[in-house]
Amino acid sequence: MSVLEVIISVLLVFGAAFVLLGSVGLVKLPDIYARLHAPTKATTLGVGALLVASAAHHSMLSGAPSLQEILVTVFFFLTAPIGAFLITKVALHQRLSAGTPLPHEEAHAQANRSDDDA
Amino acid sequence: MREPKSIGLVPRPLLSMMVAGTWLLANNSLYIGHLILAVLLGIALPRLTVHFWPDAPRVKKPGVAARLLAVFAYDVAVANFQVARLVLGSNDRLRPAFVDVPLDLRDEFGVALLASLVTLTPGTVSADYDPTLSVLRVHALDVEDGDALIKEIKQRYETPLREALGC
Amino acid sequence: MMNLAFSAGVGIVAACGVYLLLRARTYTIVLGLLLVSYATNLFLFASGRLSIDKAPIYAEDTTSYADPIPQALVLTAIVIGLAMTAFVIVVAMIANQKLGSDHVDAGREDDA
Amino acid sequence: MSGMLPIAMVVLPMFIAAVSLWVGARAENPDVARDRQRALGRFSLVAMVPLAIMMLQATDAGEVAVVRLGNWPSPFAITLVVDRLSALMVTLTVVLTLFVEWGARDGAEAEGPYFHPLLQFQVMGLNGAFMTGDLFNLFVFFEILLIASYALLLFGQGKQRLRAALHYIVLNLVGSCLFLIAVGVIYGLLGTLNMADLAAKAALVPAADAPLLKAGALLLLLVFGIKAAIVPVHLWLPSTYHAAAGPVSALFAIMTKVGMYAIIRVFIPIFGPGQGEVASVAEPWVLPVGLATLVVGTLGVLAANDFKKMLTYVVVASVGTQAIAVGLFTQQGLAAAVFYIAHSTLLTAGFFLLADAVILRRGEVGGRLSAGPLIPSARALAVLYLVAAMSTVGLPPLSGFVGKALLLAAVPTAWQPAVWTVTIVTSFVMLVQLARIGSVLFWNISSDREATPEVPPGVRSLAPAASLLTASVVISLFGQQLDTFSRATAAQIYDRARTIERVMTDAEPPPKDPQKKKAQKKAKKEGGDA
Amino acid sequence: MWLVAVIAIPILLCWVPIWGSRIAGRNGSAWGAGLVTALSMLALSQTVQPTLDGGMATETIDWMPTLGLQLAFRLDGLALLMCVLVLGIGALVVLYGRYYLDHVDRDDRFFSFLLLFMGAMLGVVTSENLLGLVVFWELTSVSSFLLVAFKNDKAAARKGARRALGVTGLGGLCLLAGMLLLGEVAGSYALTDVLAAHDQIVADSRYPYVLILILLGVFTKSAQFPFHFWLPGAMSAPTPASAYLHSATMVKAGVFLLIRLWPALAGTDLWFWIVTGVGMTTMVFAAFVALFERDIKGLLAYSTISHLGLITALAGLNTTTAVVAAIFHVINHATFKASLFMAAGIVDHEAGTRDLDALGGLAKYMRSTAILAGVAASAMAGIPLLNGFLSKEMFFKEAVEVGAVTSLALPALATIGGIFSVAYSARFVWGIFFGPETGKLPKTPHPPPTWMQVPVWLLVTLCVVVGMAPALVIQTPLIGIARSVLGEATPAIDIHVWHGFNVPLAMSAAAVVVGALLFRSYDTAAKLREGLPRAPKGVSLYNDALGLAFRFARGFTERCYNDSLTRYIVLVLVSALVVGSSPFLGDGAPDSDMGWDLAPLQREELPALAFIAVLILGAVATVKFRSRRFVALIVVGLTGLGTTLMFVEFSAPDLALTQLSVELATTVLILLALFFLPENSHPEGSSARHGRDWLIAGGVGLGLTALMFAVLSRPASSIADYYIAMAKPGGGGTNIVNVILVDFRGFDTMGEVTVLAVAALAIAALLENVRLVRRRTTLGATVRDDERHPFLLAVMTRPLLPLLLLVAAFILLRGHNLPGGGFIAGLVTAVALVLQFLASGLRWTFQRLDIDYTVATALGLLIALATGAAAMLFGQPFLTTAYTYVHLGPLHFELATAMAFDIGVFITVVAVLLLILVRLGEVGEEEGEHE
Amino acid sequence: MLSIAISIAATMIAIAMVLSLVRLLKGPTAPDRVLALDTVFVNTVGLVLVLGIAFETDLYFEAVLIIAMMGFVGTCALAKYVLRGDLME
Ligand code: NA
Ligand code: NA
Repeated sequence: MSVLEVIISVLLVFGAAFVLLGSVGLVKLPDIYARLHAPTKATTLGVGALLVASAAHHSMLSGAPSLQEILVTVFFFLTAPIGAFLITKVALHQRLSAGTPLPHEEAHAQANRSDDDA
Repeated sequence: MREPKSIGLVPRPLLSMMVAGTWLLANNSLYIGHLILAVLLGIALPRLTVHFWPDAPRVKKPGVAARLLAVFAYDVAVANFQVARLVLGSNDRLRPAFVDVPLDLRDEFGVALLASLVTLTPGTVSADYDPTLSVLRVHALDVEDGDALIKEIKQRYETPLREALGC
Repeated sequence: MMNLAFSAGVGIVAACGVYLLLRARTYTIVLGLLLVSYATNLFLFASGRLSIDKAPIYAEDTTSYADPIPQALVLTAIVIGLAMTAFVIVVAMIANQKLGSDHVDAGREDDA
Repeated sequence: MSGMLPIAMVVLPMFIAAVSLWVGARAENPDVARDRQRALGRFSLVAMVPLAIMMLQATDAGEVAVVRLGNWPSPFAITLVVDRLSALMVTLTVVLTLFVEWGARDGAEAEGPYFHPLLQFQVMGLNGAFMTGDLFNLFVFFEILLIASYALLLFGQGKQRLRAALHYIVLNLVGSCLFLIAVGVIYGLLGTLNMADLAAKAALVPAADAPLLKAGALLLLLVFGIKAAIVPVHLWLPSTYHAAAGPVSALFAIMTKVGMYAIIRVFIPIFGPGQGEVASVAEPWVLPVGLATLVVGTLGVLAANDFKKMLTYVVVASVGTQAIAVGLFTQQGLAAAVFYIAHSTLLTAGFFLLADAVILRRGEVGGRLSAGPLIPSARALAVLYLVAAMSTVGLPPLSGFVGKALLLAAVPTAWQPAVWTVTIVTSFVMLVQLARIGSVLFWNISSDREATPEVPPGVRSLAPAASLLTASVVISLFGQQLDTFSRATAAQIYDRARTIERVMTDAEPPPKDPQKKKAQKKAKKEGGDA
Repeated sequence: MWLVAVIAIPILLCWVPIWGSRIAGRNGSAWGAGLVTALSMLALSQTVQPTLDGGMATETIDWMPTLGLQLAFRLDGLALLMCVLVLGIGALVVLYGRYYLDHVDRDDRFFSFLLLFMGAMLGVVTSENLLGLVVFWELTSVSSFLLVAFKNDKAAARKGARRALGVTGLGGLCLLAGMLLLGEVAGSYALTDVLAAHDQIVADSRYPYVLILILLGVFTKSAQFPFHFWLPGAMSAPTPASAYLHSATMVKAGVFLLIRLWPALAGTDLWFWIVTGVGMTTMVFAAFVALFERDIKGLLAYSTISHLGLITALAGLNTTTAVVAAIFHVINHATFKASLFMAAGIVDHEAGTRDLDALGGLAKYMRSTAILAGVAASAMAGIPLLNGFLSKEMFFKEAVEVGAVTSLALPALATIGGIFSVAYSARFVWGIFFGPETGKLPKTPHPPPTWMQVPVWLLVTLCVVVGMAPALVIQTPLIGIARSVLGEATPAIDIHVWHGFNVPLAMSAAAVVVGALLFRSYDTAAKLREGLPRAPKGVSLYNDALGLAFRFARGFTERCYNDSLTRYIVLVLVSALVVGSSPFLGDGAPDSDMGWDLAPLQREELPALAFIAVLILGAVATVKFRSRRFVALIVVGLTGLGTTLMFVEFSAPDLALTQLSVELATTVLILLALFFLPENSHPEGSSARHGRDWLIAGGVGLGLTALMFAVLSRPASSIADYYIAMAKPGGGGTNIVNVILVDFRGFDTMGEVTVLAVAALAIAALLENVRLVRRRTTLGATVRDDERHPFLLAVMTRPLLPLLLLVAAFILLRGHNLPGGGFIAGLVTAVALVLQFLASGLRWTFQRLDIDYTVATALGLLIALATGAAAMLFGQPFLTTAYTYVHLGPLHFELATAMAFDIGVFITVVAVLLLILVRLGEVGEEEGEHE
Repeated sequence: MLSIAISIAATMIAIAMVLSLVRLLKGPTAPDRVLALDTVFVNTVGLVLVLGIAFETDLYFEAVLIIAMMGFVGTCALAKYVLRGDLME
């Protein structure tokens, strides 16, 4: 059992834990705006850790540094905010309640029903 | 709306380097064939996509940028433990709020980067941006003092970002 | 047991797809077709049997591979399915507008 | 026959289609685009006719062309196998399409955007389906010809057409899924896709696998039954054919034949008589449903109160007749089926074009069977109608009679009571109804109805319909030639062993330039070493 | 080829009258017809000698020898007789018709049809081949249909013609079947062989079927009970046609065939009972009906039926002398009935009506016609010194002489027929020419044109000559004719006007006397008849039967084809269940040693379970959320993801990539369309339907599960090993799936990109003129968000583009060796570009991506094609690939033509997807945005 | 040790996936579901990565790439639909 293997194991468990955390938040938090935080941050980080673990593992197997997973990590960090941004926008557009007053917007949509989708 | 002006061989040197580097990363190889392909793609892809991104910012101060990156990395780690705390704690302890951050940054791409940073860092998510008023709306999970939050965002991210991009 | 579970999965997806196909609305029919084609593709795929960790990528030291033929067939089938789905969606959309209803059976437009 | 010929029948239309897309997109306006596309399309069709006939001649001399695509050995390559049946079907396809394209010129409605490229793709799909020797490749060509037919069907849109198209498409998609499932079962048990190889392996299947393989085969039969419009999965046909524009319905005359062709291809050599545990899988089904199809189609003919609608049921009935002939599962029956397929393809197409011409001229009455106006070119139309109707009913001396006589003569004693009774009664009903319809269309003139004022000029526009209907006379005149060919075709299909040997083991034709061949081999060998 | 010419001339020259009328009007038409008839006669005269010498001429044209269908002709005595009748009376009818048809302006076609009919009829009577005979037989039906319907502006004419065609056509079909069977039984379709095979035929178990089928043809054609009803209906034909078809020729085809096949089929009890039974019934019944007809043509029609019955009865008697009598009566009936029809036509022509109630006293206006009709009618009644008497006498004789069982019935019936015959003949002559003038005539009668009477004269003269000097005129030819039918068995016959006092004479006398009395007391008889219960009329039975069939067909068809897609699908699925399960029922029932694979789960199989759960969850959720369309779309994506995961788990990386990319493309497509569809589905139908649907769905699911599990439980063996072994050395790639796609089975791939391209074209064509109004609302909000292009999305996707294209390039270039390839790369590229459309809109992206997608599609297809075709330049089959390893210093890489093929695929996929998505994206327009 | 870590990680991600699916099915709002679907995709990436480590293969890399990409674009499309209805105006 090499040091690398230990590192990989730790990264795996750490990453998976954060992935789990993200989903727990997704289920547990009270409203869409709050829920959004969990997967956007925790899951992204968790998967990031898993990617590093994977890269390390492949490096270990091939004996040379394997870095292709970094590409995916970059991609996640670039795209997670876009997704979060859009989803918040959607929630605001639908005037979903937030546990805090929604920002006032003059010409905005009137929610045409309760917090439930079509 | 093809721009009449010549776009040159390497219109986006940074992008070209990133593309070439990414290619090598993705292929996990420094074999000469891949090097050649990396160069070819590094030239071709930016040229092909230059019109989609005509006013790309250039990093003026790489040092500032690097420092910002380090701060960001640290914040991401912190952010997650904070989220862990909030998620695993009681929902009643949350103090969510929408906060409007007035920006000095005008460059579209700069704002976009800022918004992304804000999202990935502790307790905040970018929710909307009004380009006419130059205001970034942020949703925060646990806000004690809205103004402090605004200040922190501006200081911690906006200022260095403006510096790095020179705008 | 895994074979049985897989088979059941295919069967259940197909059953759901069939049920949706019989709901007589263009939209549910599109959904039903999607589900049925998932089931079909999985079926065709599994005709080469199920094998784990035996991707058909040739390597010197590998001796055992998954059957690549059904994979190639399914790939073709998926792409053809995409073409067909696209077409059926467009026809459904126009039909909905021209017929004033998305009910697919003649004389039942009023149900819409 | 050179391997070029079969390939050309697929590649040429595809090439022309692609080029005409290009040319069309580069044209300055739609009219120019259409003119160029039409010219290209016509060139392709005209060029394919002699090629098809060359294929027909070569196969008639007993040759079976086997093209192993990619130069891989059988059963690993996809093969094109061109025997008499394939050559005949391809010839029918190109001849039919040529006339349909000719006939489509007057119906501006049919000539929608991309009409000509789509027609080429349609031909490509049909030709490929008729030549391929690979079960999955058959699926692919089915899809090509189907998607092209969807597009052609929808030209001009309109409510009825949209709904019919939607039904047709969804039903065929369900059919395609069944096809794939059947392929899955068959591949799962036999482990191959080449039809000759399947035939060889199916004969050896162990008893434990037999029911499973039979289930797969029968699902395939159902799929082909849908395409062929055999009862009870025929319901889609009348509304679809009725909704299509005239020339398109004419083109569809070949569509049901694809299903019938596939039944012949799969259920005689692969799951046919003498195939061990899976012998004669389809035998209990095809003949009975064929009889039912004939009856149901004829009932439709009797019920129709619209000219074109009636024709759609004629198609169903004709499918029934073919299914009966195929369903006898004897060489003689198959020969009759082949004859009938050739006859009914051209006849049906001609009849549809004729119907289009009549309906176009009858003003607001259209195809409805009520008193109509005195239409221009009535005499010519009536003569054509008489020919078409006589041949449809099976009255001598036209091809329909010969076809029916061949079928009746092919029926073995055990089936004679059922088949003969049904054939006679249905022919009688058709006779009654076609006489009624003809007399309404051409004789029941109401002075207060007006013919369509601006009808495409005169008798000349009837030439495509007339040519197709003349084929009925020609087929009858040269009936012996076609019958000899059909019998040889049937014998060839039933001679499973020879086909298997030809496809699986026959050496490739010697290369024209041995030098190049060697170079190629060397390259491959080197690849192996590297 | 003179014999062939006899038949071919009228058929092939049938256009001459039309041509003649163009040149010389009405005369030209008739002259044309006459000329053609004369030509045919000339041809006949050239070939008649052997027949006259007691032999026959035969000629054959090969048509379909393998089927046994030949155009073979023989001119024996019987055939010659019929030819003479057909041509002779034909010529007379042409002459008559020239004058009769003056008020019909389309007589050019009339004579053409007549010639066509003449040829067909000549074919029937001279056929040596059974099937050839059927051909001509049916042609007489068709050409007579055209003649009967000649006055097609009248509904009655159309109906009558259709009925005639229907009945005789049905008979023709039966005859075809009968002939086929007869040929099968006799071992040959050549008449000569068949006639020689009597014993073999009669002994065959299929003899009854042969007989019944052929007799159906005979009886329908010769209007025998119960198929007689079409003939009166056919009286709407122009009278020349009736004179020709319904007296001398077409209706004789049936009895001709009886006589023709007599040597082969007769001589059995079955023959006797059916043929004589039907003949006698017809004779009596039709004579009875004729008596009460008001329409003179109707009267003649029923009289014809009756006389045909007489001939039929004779043919059924199984004695050779009866056959001779039958032949004789064929001749006699032809002469007197043709002349009577012509006379009736003259009356109709001159008086304007055919109604016996209106007619009367016409002798005053047309003396010669009256005389002629009187003589002919007397012949019909069987008055001595006329030909009708002679053959009727022979009939009576045969009736008396036939077996013991029927010794009373037959003579009695024959006499009764004779009585009616005398009565209606009298009524015909009296009612038209001598009875009181009614004053109800539509126009004042004039004597007919002289030439119109000439044919009648000729025919009546024949009646008289034969009647007065039979031994001199007819005996020898009749024996000759009979010999051609009966051969050695021909009886010695002796035809004389006077045979001395005997039973037949008594019967004749009784018939005349009682018939005359019956005529005298016609009014009483008519009243009596009114009182009789009416038997259902044939016509109405036929009409009712057809009506019933119509109604049934309508009902069935309406119920069957209700344009319900749901029904189509149900039928397909139920059929699939039925055929799919059939092999497992009965013998095929699965037994214990099916080898079901129930091995316990392995550790590495556990993820599969989770993925299967995702799959199932997605499917079930799709059903649950089906009416909430947006949600349904999201959860159906879950199934797609589940499918992808199955591919990941079960070693199909290429499939996983493809499935997921396609999944996304589909989602985008559906979203594009969903905006123009209702957001929610409305409530669905009854719970009964749900039950049915679940039953079917469950059946399909269960069936598929069983099928899948069974397949998975069987040992596998496939040809895959070859591909695995050859992918690298033969195809130059390590990704075996990709090598299969671009090399081993590249033809499939070419087809598949074609499908994509056609779908795109089809969609483009479909959407060309379609503009759909955008909704104002979105899901869950009353307005659409005012930001068209959400800020972060729009800005950040721009730098993403090169990254995503890089991914595409990565997948494309490595695809030959690692998971990936042209398809997936194409999908990824398209998705990358679609992201730009999503983020920044169509217009913005178009300005930066100025590509004609149609051209690009064509380009992609052409590249793929060209790579495939390139091999052919080197004499290799289409799609043969080649590859080589290039070594340039430190640089060594592989060049494979398959890569070029894959690039063609790549380009097509990108172009097609963009074409579809963009066209769909362009469909929407704001309200009131019409250009 | 690695194999234990793999089992633990796989189990945790599987649980995460179940939770995400719960949110997906529960909703209650459209953005909730879109977010949940997005998360499911990311969870999937995690699972596939763990699988790749377990099977000691790098053949799953492309799958990871594509799942990530398609998950993102899918989220964008769904969100755009709710916001504007027309995806590509
Ligand atoms: Na699909
Ligand atoms: Na190939």
